Amino acid sequence: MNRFLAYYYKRRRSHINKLIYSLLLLLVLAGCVQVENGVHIQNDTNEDIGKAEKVFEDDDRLVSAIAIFHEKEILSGVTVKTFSRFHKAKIEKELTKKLEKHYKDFKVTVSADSKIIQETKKLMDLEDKDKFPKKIKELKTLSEEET
Amino acid sequence: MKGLLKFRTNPTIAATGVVVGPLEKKSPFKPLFDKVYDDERSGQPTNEKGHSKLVEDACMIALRKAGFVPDDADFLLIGDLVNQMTPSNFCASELQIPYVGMFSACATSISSLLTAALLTESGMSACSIAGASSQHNAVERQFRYPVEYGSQKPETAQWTVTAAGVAAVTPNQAGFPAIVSGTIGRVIDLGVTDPFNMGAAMAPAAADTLERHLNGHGRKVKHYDTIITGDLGKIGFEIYQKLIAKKKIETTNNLRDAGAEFFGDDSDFQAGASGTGCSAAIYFSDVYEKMMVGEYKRVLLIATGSLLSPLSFQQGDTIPCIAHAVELEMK
Amino acid sequence: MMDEKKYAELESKISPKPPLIRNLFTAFITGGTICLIGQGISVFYMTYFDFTERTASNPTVATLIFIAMLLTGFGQYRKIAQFGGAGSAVPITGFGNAVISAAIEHRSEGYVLGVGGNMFKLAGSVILFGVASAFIVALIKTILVKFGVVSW
Amino acid sequence: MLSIFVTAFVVGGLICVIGQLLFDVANLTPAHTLCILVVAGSILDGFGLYEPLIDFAGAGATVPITSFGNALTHGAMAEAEKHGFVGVLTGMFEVTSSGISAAILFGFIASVIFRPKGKV
Repeated sequence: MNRFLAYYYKRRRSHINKLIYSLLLLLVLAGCVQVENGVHIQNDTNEDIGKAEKVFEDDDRLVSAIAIFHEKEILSGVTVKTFSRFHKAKIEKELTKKLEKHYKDFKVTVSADSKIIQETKKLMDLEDKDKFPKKIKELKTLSEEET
Repeated sequence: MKGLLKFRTNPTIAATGVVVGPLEKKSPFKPLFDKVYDDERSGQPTNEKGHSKLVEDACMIALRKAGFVPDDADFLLIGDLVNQMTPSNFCASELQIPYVGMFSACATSISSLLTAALLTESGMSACSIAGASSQHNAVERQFRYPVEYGSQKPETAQWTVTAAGVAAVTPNQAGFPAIVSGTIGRVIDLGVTDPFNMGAAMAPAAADTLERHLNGHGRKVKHYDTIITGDLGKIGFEIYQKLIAKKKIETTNNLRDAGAEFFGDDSDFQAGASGTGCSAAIYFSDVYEKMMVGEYKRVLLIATGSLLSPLSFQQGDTIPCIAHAVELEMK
Repeated sequence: MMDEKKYAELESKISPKPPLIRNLFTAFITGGTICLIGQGISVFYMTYFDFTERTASNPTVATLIFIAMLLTGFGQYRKIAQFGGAGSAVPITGFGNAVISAAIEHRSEGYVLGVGGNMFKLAGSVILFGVASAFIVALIKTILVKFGVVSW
Repeated sequence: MLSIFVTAFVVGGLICVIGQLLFDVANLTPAHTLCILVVAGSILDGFGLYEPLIDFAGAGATVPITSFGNALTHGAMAEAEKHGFVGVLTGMFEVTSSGISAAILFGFIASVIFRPKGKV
């Protein structure tokens, strides 16, 4: 009986060890990657972007923020701190309100969704300015989509 | 006491046939099995048909070894665990031997052997085929979950084997193990409800039958070369030994359990093997061989069965259990 | 004859208890790994397709169930489950495994009565309780909103 | 970006630990455990707590079966918000879960191509 149990545990433990190593490796890898911090705003309008910069910088729940001012649209993607992700929806709403207060004529979209951030970054690198309105519209509908 | 059988004419087991599935190759008893299938359905399209083929093969092997053809056999007394015992029924339909389905769950190997001995003793049977079988996939899907369903089996769980074991019982012939006495078990239910701990449910039945057999026939444990239980498994076997000690039955180290030994120490099978075919396969291979070569002179076989259905345990009922015993002697 | 209570004592003394700490640990590792793979798949869908964090969960779940189908079909999911316990049963792959294993098993009774009739043999209760509780929770919330106790 | 992988692993793992506790300590069958978790997901969504968990843990919250209760409840509540009591009912017929459709589809495909194997 005891021999049987000992064998059982020995076999199981080797499985667990393998898993622990892969888990540790994963954590190390996760720690090595640098996060791009700070605020980047691309301004295609004559509006003063200082107020927007201040809104983003003052919010200590944010890790980074990017925004595009184009015609009458503000499209912004923000990365929030790990534990602030619980309040992602609230943060999005608050930031939208603050920006709308500062830029009354603009339609503001703030999203903490990584897809929106990624796409906004791509948009910033885009040379062809004519495509901007269409792309911004696409991203706005994407950010409003529910499951 | 009731339920005791004594055979004056000593019917003998003239031959046995044991056929198993592919996984049972892992068993240390593999060299003793007559036929091992590489396909878990024995080459048939469904599990149940494969099951049927398994029994049929075992019967044919036993008959051939005893020098008979199916037409010579008077009675076919076999059983299994599948609903209404269809695999045994289809086997009987193939063999065309007059047939009575036997059911004592995993104790069927012994209940059918005892019935065959009674028929032989009465002089109405020159050759009876008695045995039992089980097929893992067919039993598992009926009693537990689909075969591929992932559920964590506890250490107390037992693995239903794919095996069929049958014996050809004839009137007394010299040089073969003789059936000298037997004890029909009573249903014992001590309130175990866990279908993953069958060994614990069956252990009291085995201990009860052992006690009744020893008292009823005036035997001592040391009278036997071995007393081998059916499929209590590693945990059930431990409980059974404790129960015997509590009953103040003097034991030597001659206790064995077919379920606990079937797969050796392989932990993939948790507490060991179970199923109707488990006890039948070990009794009619290992034990029978050892008696034939004279290693064992007197043995007591106690097959245990848990008489539950998927419905009964889902409705929260306890697991009623039974154990039948048969004493074999090499004269 | 022994009574039931005494026997239960004896039985529980001898029957090994499930190794709780080990089981919890393996469940954590297995469940965590499945979710980690899920996250990887959802990042894939977000990067290469038009899915947001919110909408990526649908294709992710479908992909995981597809993987569960392969593992179940090749007889591997059972082994993962023996190791991981709830770690493999609780993720949606476990739900998939329950449906798929029943479907494979009952193929021998035909597609209509076998596969169709038994597919949700194990997983049906999850759907029942999911839908029923969704209805009740939504109803209670609607009542509470109507009475002004909470807002949406 | 990578922290979501860590939170997914930890949260997903912890939900499974709750499941394992229900298995081993409360002695429930897998089916009972899954039903309890689905109802728990549904109730959490009623309190508006499940969506933040998804924001926090990503797949760690959408992959466990609890998200199934959340998805159904969320759909029903979204309809109820628009149409009131009628919405609760109509919402029930609109909500679906990709989990169910995927399981049905792949279950059917599997039944065509695979056969059960009983090997350890």
